[in-house]
Amino acid sequence: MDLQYNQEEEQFRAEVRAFLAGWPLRGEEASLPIAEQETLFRSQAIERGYVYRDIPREYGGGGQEPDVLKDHIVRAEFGRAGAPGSSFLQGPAMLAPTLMEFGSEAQRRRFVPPTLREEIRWCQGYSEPGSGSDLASLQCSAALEGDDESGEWVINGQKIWTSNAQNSHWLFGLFRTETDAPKHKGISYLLVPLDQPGVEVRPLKQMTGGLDFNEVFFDDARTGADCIVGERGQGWQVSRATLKHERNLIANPNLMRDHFDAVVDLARTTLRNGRPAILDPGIRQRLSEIECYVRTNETSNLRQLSAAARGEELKCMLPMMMNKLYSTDTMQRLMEIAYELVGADGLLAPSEADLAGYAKGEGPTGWVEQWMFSLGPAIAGGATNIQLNIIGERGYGLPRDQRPTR
Amino acid sequence: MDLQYNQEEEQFRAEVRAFLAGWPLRGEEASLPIAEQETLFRSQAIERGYVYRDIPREYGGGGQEPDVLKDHIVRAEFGRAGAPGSSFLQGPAMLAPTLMEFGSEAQRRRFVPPTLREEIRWCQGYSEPGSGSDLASLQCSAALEGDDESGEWVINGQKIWTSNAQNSHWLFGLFRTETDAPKHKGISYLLVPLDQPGVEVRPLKQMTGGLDFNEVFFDDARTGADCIVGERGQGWQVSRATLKHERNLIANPNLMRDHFDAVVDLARTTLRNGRPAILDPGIRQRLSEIECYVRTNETSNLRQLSAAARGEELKCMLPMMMNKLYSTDTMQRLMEIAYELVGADGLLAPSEADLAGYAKGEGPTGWVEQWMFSLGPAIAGGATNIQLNIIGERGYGLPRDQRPTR
Amino acid sequence: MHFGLSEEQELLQETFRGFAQAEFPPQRLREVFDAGEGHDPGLWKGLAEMGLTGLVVPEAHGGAGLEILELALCCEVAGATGIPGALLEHSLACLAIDACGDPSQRERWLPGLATGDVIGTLALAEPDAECETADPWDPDGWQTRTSNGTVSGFKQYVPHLDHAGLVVVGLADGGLAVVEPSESDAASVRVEPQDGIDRTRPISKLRLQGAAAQPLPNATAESTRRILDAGLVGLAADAFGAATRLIQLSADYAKDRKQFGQPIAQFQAVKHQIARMGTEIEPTRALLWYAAHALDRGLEDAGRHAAMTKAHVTAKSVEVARDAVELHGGLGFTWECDVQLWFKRAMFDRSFLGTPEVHRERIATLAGW
Amino acid sequence: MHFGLSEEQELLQETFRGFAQAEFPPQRLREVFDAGEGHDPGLWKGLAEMGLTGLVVPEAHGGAGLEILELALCCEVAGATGIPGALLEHSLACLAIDACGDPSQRERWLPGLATGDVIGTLALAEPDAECETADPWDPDGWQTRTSNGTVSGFKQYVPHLDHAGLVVVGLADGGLAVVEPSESDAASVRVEPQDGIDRTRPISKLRLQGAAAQPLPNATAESTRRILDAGLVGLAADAFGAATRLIQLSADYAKDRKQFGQPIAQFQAVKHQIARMGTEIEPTRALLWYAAHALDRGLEDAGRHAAMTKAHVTAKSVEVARDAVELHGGLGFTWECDVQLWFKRAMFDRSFLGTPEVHRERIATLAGW
Repeated sequence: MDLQYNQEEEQFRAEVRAFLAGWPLRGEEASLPIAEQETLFRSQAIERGYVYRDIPREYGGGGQEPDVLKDHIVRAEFGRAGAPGSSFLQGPAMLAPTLMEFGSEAQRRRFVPPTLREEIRWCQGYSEPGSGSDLASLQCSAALEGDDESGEWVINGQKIWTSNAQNSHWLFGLFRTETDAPKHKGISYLLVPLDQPGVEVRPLKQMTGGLDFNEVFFDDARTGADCIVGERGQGWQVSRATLKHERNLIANPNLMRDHFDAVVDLARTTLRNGRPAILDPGIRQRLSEIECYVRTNETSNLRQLSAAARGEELKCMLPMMMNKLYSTDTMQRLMEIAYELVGADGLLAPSEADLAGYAKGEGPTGWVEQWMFSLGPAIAGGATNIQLNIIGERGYGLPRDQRPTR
Repeated sequence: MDLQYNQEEEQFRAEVRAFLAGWPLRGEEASLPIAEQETLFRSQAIERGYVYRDIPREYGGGGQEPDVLKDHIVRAEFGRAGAPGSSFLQGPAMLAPTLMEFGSEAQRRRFVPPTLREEIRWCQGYSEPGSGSDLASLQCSAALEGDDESGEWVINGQKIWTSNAQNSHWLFGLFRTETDAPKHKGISYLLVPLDQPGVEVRPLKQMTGGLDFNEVFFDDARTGADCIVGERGQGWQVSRATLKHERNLIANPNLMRDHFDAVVDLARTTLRNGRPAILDPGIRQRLSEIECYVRTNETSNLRQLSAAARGEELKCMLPMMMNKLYSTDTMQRLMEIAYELVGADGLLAPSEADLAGYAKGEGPTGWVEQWMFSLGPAIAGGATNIQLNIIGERGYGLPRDQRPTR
Repeated sequence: MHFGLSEEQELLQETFRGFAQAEFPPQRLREVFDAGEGHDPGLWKGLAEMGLTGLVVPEAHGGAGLEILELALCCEVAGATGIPGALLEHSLACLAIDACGDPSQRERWLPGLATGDVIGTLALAEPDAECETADPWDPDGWQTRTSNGTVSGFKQYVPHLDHAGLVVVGLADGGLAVVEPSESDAASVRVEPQDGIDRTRPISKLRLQGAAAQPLPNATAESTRRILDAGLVGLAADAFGAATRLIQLSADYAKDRKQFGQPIAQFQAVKHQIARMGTEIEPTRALLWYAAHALDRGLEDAGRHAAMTKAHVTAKSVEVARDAVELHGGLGFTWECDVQLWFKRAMFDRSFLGTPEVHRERIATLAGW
Repeated sequence: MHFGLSEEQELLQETFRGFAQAEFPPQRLREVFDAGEGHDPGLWKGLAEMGLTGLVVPEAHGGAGLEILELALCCEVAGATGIPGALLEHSLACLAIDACGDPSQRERWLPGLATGDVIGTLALAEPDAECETADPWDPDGWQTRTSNGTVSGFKQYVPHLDHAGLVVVGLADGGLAVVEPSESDAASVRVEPQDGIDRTRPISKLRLQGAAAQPLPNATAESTRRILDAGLVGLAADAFGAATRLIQLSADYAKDRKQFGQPIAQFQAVKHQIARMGTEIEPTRALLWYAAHALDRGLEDAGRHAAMTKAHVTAKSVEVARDAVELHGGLGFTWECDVQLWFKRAMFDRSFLGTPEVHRERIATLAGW
C-alpha cells in the first residue's frame, strides 16, 4: 500500500494543473459560445496528450502510452477544474475504443478523428423491444445487397433505449445478418447513418417526464458494405468490448460521493421531529451505513485502478463483477433517504430544470426526480438479475440457469 | 364487520370462564404433580366439550359440532387463564385430526383416545437428510412381509428433524413402499412404534445449543400391516392434511404479539446514546413499522378465522398462503432489533434456561437465543423459497420452475 | 363476530369496479392523466348516479348514509382502477360538514354534495408553518384564522381545487370553516396551481385574504383529527388498490414477456419478486378493514390504527411500485407504460396527509413509548 | 501510487493460510470448539515459529516489526480458517506496550511476547459503568484506578484470560496498566469465566482488588483510542475472513446438495442469494486495506475509517452468516454443521469492542454531523 504518487506522477499532475490554469478561457476566447470554448480547449488538451490519451495521434488522439494512473490523474484534475476533458458521449467513450480494437484501418481513419472532435455524434443501437436482458435474441435485420466492397446493407426493424439519437449523426449497433446461424453467431456490428429516409427517430418519454431515450425505426435503411466492424457474425464479441466501457461509466465513484454529500446537506437543512434531520439518531445510523458503502465503492475502485495499472486485473475479478450492482444498490439506498427527507413535497412533480441532464437534485422536486431516476441504472446496462447471474456463475462457479433452448 | 360476539357466543364465553375458575386446581388436587393436574383438568375440559371439540366422544374428544369461533373463544380464554387446553403436541394437534380424516375405524379406536389422553406420545417422521424441500424424494423404505392383515412392514432408512422423538412412543410419517411408482405415488403414511430393537433415536444438537430435534434410524424396524393410514401410495395426500395443521401452528399471532411486547419492554430498559432506546427516533420508526406487520398478521388471522367459520375460506386464499412467510419475516425483523439492543452482551451464549422449551428471551442471552432461533422457522416446515414458489404459482398463476426431471 | 364484508359491501365494490372498468378503460385514464385535469365530468356524473358522491352523507340529506368502511372499500376500487376525481376529498368534506356543521349548514350543503352537483375538497396543509413540525397536516402548525365571517391564510397541496365548489379550510385552533369559491371573490381567494406528481389528482396552493367563510361551529381539534384519520384510511385503501393493480400488471407482464426462450415469470428471481410484492400487500387488507371499522365504531385505538394503516400500506405500496417498474424492465420506466399511472398514484397516497415517517412517530407517541 | 498488497504481504497471507489449513483442519477446530478452551498449545507454538506472535513487535525486541495492515491480513486468514487463539488480543497488547511503555517496560515484556512465551490480552470493557454510555469499551465509562503500584476495578469480556501471562488493563482516565496474573495473587486477581458465544475465543470477568500493576507511563486517552482502533480493524478483517469462508461453504454446499433432481445452486433464488452475499463482502476488502493503512500512516481520517470498517464489515458478515445458515437448510441449524463455527466467529467480531450501532454513531459524530 502506498497512496502517495511517485515523483514522476506528481510532476505529471503539476503539468496538468498548470495547463488547466488556462480554463476557463480568458480574453476574446471567453466570449465564444460555450460549446466552441469547450471544443477549443479540448483540442488543446488532446494536443498535450491529456485527453483520449491512448489513441494514436494519426487518429486524432493524444498518442500516449497507456497509463491507468495518468488517466486517473487527468480525470481527477479535469474534474476538479470543471474543464472539458475526455467526453462521456457514446462516440468518443464507446465507439472510438471499439474501432481502435476491432475496426479496419479505413474505418479508423474515416471515423475516429471526427468522432473525437465531436463532429460526428453517435448513438448506440443494441436493445430492441423484444430483446432486453436477452440481447442476443435481437431481430433487427441487415441484408447485404451487392458485394463486400461496393454493396449496401439494407436494414429493417427497431431499436430502443437509444440515448441522444435525436442529436446524433450515426448509430453503431448490432444487427442480425446471418439468419441461419445460432443466435449469438448471427449478429454483426454495423455503423449506420441516421440522416436518411429509411430511419425515423422518435423520442421516448420517461416516467419522470425526461426525454433521455429514443426509439429508432429502420425501414429499408441503408449503410455501406464497408460499415461493418469486425467480421460478419462477430458482432457479439465486438459489442462485449463496448459494453465493458459502458459498465465502467455507470460505476463512477465520484458521482456517488457528490450525491452522498448532497444528501448529508439535505439532512442538515431538513427538520425531523423539530430538529435538523442530521441530528436524528435513525438518520445518522442510516447515513453512516450508506457512507460505508460509498467509501467501499471508492476504495474498491481505487484498488481496481491500481491493479489495472500493474496489469493485475485477475487479482480483483470478483469486485470488478460487482461494481455495477454495488453502486446501483447504494444509490437506491441513498435516494430512499432523500425521498423521505423531502417529506410532503414528494407530492410535487420534477420540474423542467430537474429533468435537464444529469443535474443533482436541487430543491425537493430535484430529489423526487433523483429518487425515481435511481431505478434506471438498476434496469439499464444489464438488469440486476443478469448481474446476479454473472456473479453467481462466473464469480462463484455456480451452474447456469435451466433454459428450454440453448 | 362486526367484532362483537353475539349473545350465544358471549354466553358460551361466560360458561368457559366459569369453568376456568377451577384452574389452578385447589385443595388436595393442588398437591398432585403438575403433569397429573394438567391431565386431570384437561379430561374435565374434554368432558365439557371445550377441548378437542370436533372429535367425537367415542374417540375421546369433546363431541361438538365444528365451530371455528367457539374454538377461538376456548383458545383465547384458556390462554388467558394459563389452563391446559388442546395440546400443541404433535399427536393431538396433527395425528389425531389426520386419523379422523383418513384413518380406518380400527385405527381411530385404537389410537385417538390414548393420543388425546397423551398416553401415547407421537413424533413426526417426514424429512430425511437427502429430502428437505424436495420431500417427495424421500427414500426411507417400508416393505410388506406377509399379507395385508397379519403381515408386517419392514422399515429401513433414516428420518431427521423429528422433534420430541426421545419422549415419544410412536412415530407417524412417510415411507417409500412402492418402489416402481412415480415419486409422489410411491409413498405411504405409516405408524411405527419406537420402542423396538430396529429403531435408534439420536438427539441432534442445534447451533443454539438446544436439543429440540432428533435423528431416527430404522434398521429392519417393524410395524403391523394394519398401521398404514390411507391406501398404499396415498401417503403424500394424507400428509398434506397434517402439514396444514403444522402451518397454522407456526403462524400463531398471539406468540408474535407476546414477543413484540417483550421487545418494546427491552427497548424501555436498554440505553442507547444515553437515553432509553424507546426514545431513540430510529428505534421508534422501526418498532412502529414492525407493529404494523404484527397487527396485520393479527387482523389477517382474524379475517381468515372468520371466513373459515362461514365456510368462505376461498375468499382469503392469498393471505392464507402468505401466513408462514409473513410471520417468519416479521419475527426475524423483530429479533434483529432485540439483538441490536442487547449490545455487547451479544458476546454471551444462550444459557440452559434460555434453551428450555419455547421460553421468551429473559435477559440478554435469552434474546441472543431468540435471535438465532428466529432463523429456524424460515427453514422448517417448508423453506422460504418453497413458500415463494407456492405463492407465485398458486397465488398468481406464474409458471412452475424448469426442472430436469418431473 | 364477523371479521369480513357484508354482501352489500361486496356488491358495492363489485358494482363500482364494474362501472369503472367499463366506463373508464385505461385508455381514458391515460387521456385524463396526460391532460392533467384530474376531473372527468362524465365519470363524476356516473359516480353520482351510483350514489358514491353521497356515500357518507346521511340519508336525511339525500345520501347513502354509509360509513368510513364503505368509503375505504370505494377508495380501494378507485386505486385499483386508477380513476381520477375527488371521491376521497369530497367525502371527507361531507364528513366534516356532517360532523361539525350546525343543522342549517348541514341542510344547506349536504344535499348538493350528495348529488355531486357541488364538489367538495379540503384545504389543510400550510407552507412554512412557524412551529417546528415536519408535518404540514398537523393542525398544531396551522395559522389560518377567521374574523367577522372571513378567513385568511395560506394553504398548499389542496387537491381538485379547480373544480371544487366547496372547500373545508383548517383553522389555527384545529377548527374548520367552509369557503365557497366563486368568480366574484377572485381577489380574496387566489389559486396557484402546483405541478403535482399524480396528474389524476392535481393540487394547488390557496391564498385566502379576507375570503367569505362560515366556520363549522362544532369543529374541534379532536373532530378535525377524526376527519384526518378517515382520510388516512381512505388513502391507505387507495394505495392498497393501486398496489394490487401493480402486482397484477407485473404478473401479467411476466407471464407474457419472453426472454431466453421462456416467459420471464419462469425465472425464479422474477417469480419470487412477484410473490414477495404480493406478500407485503395482500395481508394488509385486514388491517385496512379493521382501521375503518374502528373509526366507524369509535374504538379506543381508532386513531392509532388509522396512523398504522396509512404508514404501512402506503409505504409498502410505493415499494411495490418500484418493484413493478423494475420487473417491467426499460418499458416500466417509460411514460407510455401504464405502470407509471399507479406508481404515481402510490406516491400521492404516500405523501398526502403525512408521510409514513410522520405517522410512525405518531404510532410510537400514541402507544406511550 | 499502489493500492494493493506487496509480494511480501501476499506471501505472509499464503504462508499463514497454508500453515493453518495443514496444521489445523476443521476436525481439529471442532475439537477445540467443543472443548471451549480456545487455546491450542501446538497451534500457538506454530504461530510463534512463523513469527506471528511478534508480528507487530519491533525487530529490536525480537519481533517482525510489521504494521497494522499485516496484522489485519493475518486476522483475515485467522477468520477464514477459523483458528482459535489470542492472535489479535496478543498483538494489541504488544502494540500498547510498545506505544505506551517506557524503555525498561518494553525491554522487559516485548521479547517474551514476541516469542509467544507470554500470551498477552486486554481487559477494557466494564460492566455497569456509571456513565450512560451503551458502549462498555468507551474509555469515558471506565472506573478502574491505580494506587501505589496496584490496580482495582471490574472488567468483563476479557478474552483468553486463562492462558494470558500479561493483561493490559484500561484505566479511568483512558490510561493503561499491565497486570501479570500469577497463582500467588489469586485473592487480588479474580477470574470469573463467562459463557461466550464463540467457543474458540473464551471470555471472562476480571475482578482486580489491589492487584500488583505497572502503569504504562505514555498511555493517554488518545493512544488508547489508537489501540482500540487497531482492534476494530483486526476484528473487521477477522469477520471478512469468516464471511468469505461462509460464502464458500454455501457455494460448495449449493453445488453439492441436490433437490428436485438438480443441485440447489441451479435454482435462481439460491444462486442469487449467494451472489448477493458475495457482493456485500468482497468489495469491502479495499475498505479494510485502506483503514489499516490509514492507521499505519497516521492519516487524519484513520479513526473514522476504523469505525466505518468495523461497523460495516462485521454487520455484513453477520448478515452473510444468517444467509449461510438458511442456505444450508436444516443442516445449517445444527451443532454438527461447520457453518456455526464461522457464524459465531462473526457474532464475536460484531459485538467485541463495540457493536456496529455504536460505531455508526461515532462515524456520524466524527464527521461533524
